[in-house]
Amino acid sequence: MAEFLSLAEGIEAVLSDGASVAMEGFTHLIPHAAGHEAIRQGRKRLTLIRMTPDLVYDQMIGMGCAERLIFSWGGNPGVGSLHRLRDAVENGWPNRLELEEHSHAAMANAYEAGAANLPFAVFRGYKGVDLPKVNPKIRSVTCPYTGEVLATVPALRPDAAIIHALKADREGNVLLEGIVGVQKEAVLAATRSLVTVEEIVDDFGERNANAVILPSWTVTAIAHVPGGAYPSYAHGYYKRGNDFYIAWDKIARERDTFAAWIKANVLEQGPEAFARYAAPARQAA
Amino acid sequence: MAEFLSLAEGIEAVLSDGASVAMEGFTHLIPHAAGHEAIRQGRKRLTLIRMTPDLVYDQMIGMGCAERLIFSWGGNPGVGSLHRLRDAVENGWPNRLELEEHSHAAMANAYEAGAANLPFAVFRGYKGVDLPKVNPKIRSVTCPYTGEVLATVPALRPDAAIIHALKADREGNVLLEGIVGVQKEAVLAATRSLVTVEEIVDDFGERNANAVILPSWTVTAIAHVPGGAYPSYAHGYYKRGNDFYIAWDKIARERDTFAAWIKANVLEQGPEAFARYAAPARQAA
Amino acid sequence: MSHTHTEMMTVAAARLLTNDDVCFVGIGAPSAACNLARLTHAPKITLIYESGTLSTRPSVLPLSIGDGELCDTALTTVSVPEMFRYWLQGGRITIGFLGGAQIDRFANLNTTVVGPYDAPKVRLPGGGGAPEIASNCGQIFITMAMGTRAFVDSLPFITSFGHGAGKGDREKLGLRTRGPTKVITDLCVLEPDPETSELTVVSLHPGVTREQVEAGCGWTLRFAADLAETPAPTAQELDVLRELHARTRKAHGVAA
Amino acid sequence: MSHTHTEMMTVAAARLLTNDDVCFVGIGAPSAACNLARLTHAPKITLIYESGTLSTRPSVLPLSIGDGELCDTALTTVSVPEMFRYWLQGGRITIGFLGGAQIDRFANLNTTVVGPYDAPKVRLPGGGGAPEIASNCGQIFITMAMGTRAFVDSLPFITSFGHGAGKGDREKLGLRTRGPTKVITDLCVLEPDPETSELTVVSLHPGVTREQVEAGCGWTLRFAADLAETPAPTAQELDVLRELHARTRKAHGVAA
Repeated sequence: MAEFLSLAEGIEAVLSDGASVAMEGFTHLIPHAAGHEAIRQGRKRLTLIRMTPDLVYDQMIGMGCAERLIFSWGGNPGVGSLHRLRDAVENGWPNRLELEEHSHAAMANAYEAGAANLPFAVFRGYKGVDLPKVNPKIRSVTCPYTGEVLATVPALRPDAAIIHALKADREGNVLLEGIVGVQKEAVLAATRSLVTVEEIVDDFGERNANAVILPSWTVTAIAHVPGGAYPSYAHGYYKRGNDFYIAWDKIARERDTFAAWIKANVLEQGPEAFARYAAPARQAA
Repeated sequence: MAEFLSLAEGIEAVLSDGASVAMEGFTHLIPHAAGHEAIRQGRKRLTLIRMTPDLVYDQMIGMGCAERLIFSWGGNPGVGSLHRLRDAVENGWPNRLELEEHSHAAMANAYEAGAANLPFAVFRGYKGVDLPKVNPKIRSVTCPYTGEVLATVPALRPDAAIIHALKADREGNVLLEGIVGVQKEAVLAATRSLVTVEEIVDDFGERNANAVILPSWTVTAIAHVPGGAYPSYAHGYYKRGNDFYIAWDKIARERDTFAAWIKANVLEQGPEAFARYAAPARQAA
Repeated sequence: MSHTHTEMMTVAAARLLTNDDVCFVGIGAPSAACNLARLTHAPKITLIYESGTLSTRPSVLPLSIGDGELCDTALTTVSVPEMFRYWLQGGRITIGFLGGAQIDRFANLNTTVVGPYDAPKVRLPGGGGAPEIASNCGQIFITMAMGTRAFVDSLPFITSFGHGAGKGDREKLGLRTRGPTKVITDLCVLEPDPETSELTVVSLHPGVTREQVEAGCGWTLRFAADLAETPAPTAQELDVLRELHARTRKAHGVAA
Repeated sequence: MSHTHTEMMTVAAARLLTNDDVCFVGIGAPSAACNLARLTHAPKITLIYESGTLSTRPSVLPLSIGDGELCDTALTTVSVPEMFRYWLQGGRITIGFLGGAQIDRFANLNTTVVGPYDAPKVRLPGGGGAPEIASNCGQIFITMAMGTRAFVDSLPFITSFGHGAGKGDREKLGLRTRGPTKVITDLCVLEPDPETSELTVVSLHPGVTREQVEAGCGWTLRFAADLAETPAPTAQELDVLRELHARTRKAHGVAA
């Protein structure tokens, strides 16, 4: 059964130095507050896993939390580069960052295989491209019926999955809705999981019979962090902070502006700083 | 885009003699009316595919529609045997029926692989059991990372999928809800598909963002057949005819009682005969 | 309060379940046992039916694996491919229930065929979920009524794997799950012997003799040295079970 | 009505789309083109974004692949594994849009790295969905602004496969899809030559000269014998496109 913890306790409970962690979110529901807490707690030598590492991983990489990144697209969506990621890869600052690079299809299949407790996934991919030349984890199997050679990827089985969701009920069940990405698979594939939520409700009430729900017994810990996805968004709660994505390009471009921003907005803050993003749209809703 | 047809036209459009067909439904939403129409149209030499062949396949087998059955559990749920299926397998009446037998896990994975346009599926199964000795389609692959040997099953790619669903909208999109089984996968895996529905609505209105919907362009034909799942049920429309499942045991036990029942209830009826099952619960709902 | 053999079987199975269990429930005795546990000592037990219903809490017993009641009272309902991939194969089930037409002394089960596969004497329904339930759940509880046609010396077909030909066979196949740990019958409870994995009677239901049990088994049955008597159903257990059946009859017009 | 190069590119791409198409849409020019087509001549076109939104009908352009607007106006939204398995790999997409940092004469694309992979000069975002979009969609439309840093003689890294080293290379890999059939730029439209698969300019946008196009390309560019002029955007096309951008600006506070 999921335990209700503070965000600080939750990060302590699921994320240790040297662990592999999937902090997933596909534009929607990216767990920014949890990433900030990991920075505050000074996590080191993490293997960061995510299909679309964006600002929160840029921040963690820039603060030296990571030694490895497993990913398929690393950019600031609609804006450009992740400068901290590039500084780590191109210049080894603040430390070398090893890359394990896949395609989206491969990553999605790898999470799916992890959730299904399989050691690998099979898919039709990577035809004619260079990525298999630089990633020895990309291999193949032959179909025992047709002889077709198909691509494989090892299942992702992170030590921890950290996601942000809309609601938990008092029993610790977690409701996802809207663009659900690979978050359910990430939690089911991981050994431990932390879910930050916008709201804790007595029960979910009337809902679609096939609602996307993680039962309490599949989740390690839940922390109530309203606004915790900002500048990503929580459907029905608040909108994406598009301005901040644009602003990040400038903040992250130089090491010193980055460090100053982290000091003022992460190190000297707590999870309650996110509440202000949750408030206005909630009133509007 | 899905075409709106009568049931008779729909069966003509998607199901030809000698075809492979998946008429799926997992207790809920079994396409009985469509099966009766196939019997009326005298379809022959079909390969019937279903995880849980029950009464409607018993009827089709007893009427000589099928030469082959791909399945994982063939019984009258909670009641006992399917006597027409047994008569075909044990005595070759009215014709020999070839069996291709799998487990539920294998069938579910095979539909999933078909929907995903893969030639086969990998799963962890059949450990220590006899089915692989009698089904040469059960093979294996070796994980290219761990060396583990895993079971495989060829993808199911039926010529036709026939399912019953709750609602279609005027554009031909199809809404499934409740126990959804493998119906979405069956339609996506098949070359052609027919969906019988309880209701045609202008639009689906307010719904969960992640509702289970087959877009119009994935469906070949839609026929409006209220009550068309009876004695199976349609969630929110009418309940399962448990009495009929029990009564079927006696009807199907002997060839002549079976033939008489089919004559009176299938051959001399049309799809409109199912409407009476839809009516009462609808009023109650 | 007097009770039937079937009630004793259901109660004995129910008592083995705890709040921490996640059960993959079959129709019939397993469903009654799991829901009895939920309505008595294990209110937080998690019940999953292979039709896709997660954490379901039916007020009446389902007649089929996919009754609307299971869906209406579930936390949520997933597709069948997801059920078999993420939930069963995913290793999230602590206890799977199985039954069968036939069982052997190592708790292997047959639900496929009597006689040769290609020329069957009796064609049974087949394995359904059983082969992978048997291998992927943490442990397996088997519920079956005894009788010499069911408890047989040798199976014509192994539909689901128990302990193979004895101790260590599961490990040889790479299975990390425990397999059948309890067989709950209408007359007694059996467990695999810790040394040999052969099914051994560990407790007789009240009023049942060794001879009755032996007469219901097609092989020479072993009894534990410290053979116990299964505690009789309590009045509360029987009340709750009978109320459950009464509600079920009222809802369905038939018993589940 | 005068227009910009980018407007011309968007309009030219939009015109290639029909009511029967199922498009896998990327952010930026493809999104604008697909929605312009939907709001003009192809109201029944099906738009899919890789975030999982099926048959979406946004009233404003999304800033990201996963904007709430896409989900709010979608028929339904599926998980990302399902999107890549059932929908993209499932072969249900008729047209995929791609762009990239670099393209070569056979429409192979690089969005991974400039310089050696292990010691990059510029680390680009990576392939994302591109490798499998390029192989699994019925055909690929590429939208890119011309320039010698983008249209290069040789790619340092092939992120997604176009026509390889020329005609027949797709077939050799077992690919049954058509690959890139159109490259729509700010200056012209290119198509693979039917004999060689080398990209060939088939139409120049109004007012653009051969020399301008040649100056924006890093290889010696071929021109079709029957080189056409791209019809200028109509007033209606420009109106609808500009209204779409205006609504987008109003909704987001920025242009998409």
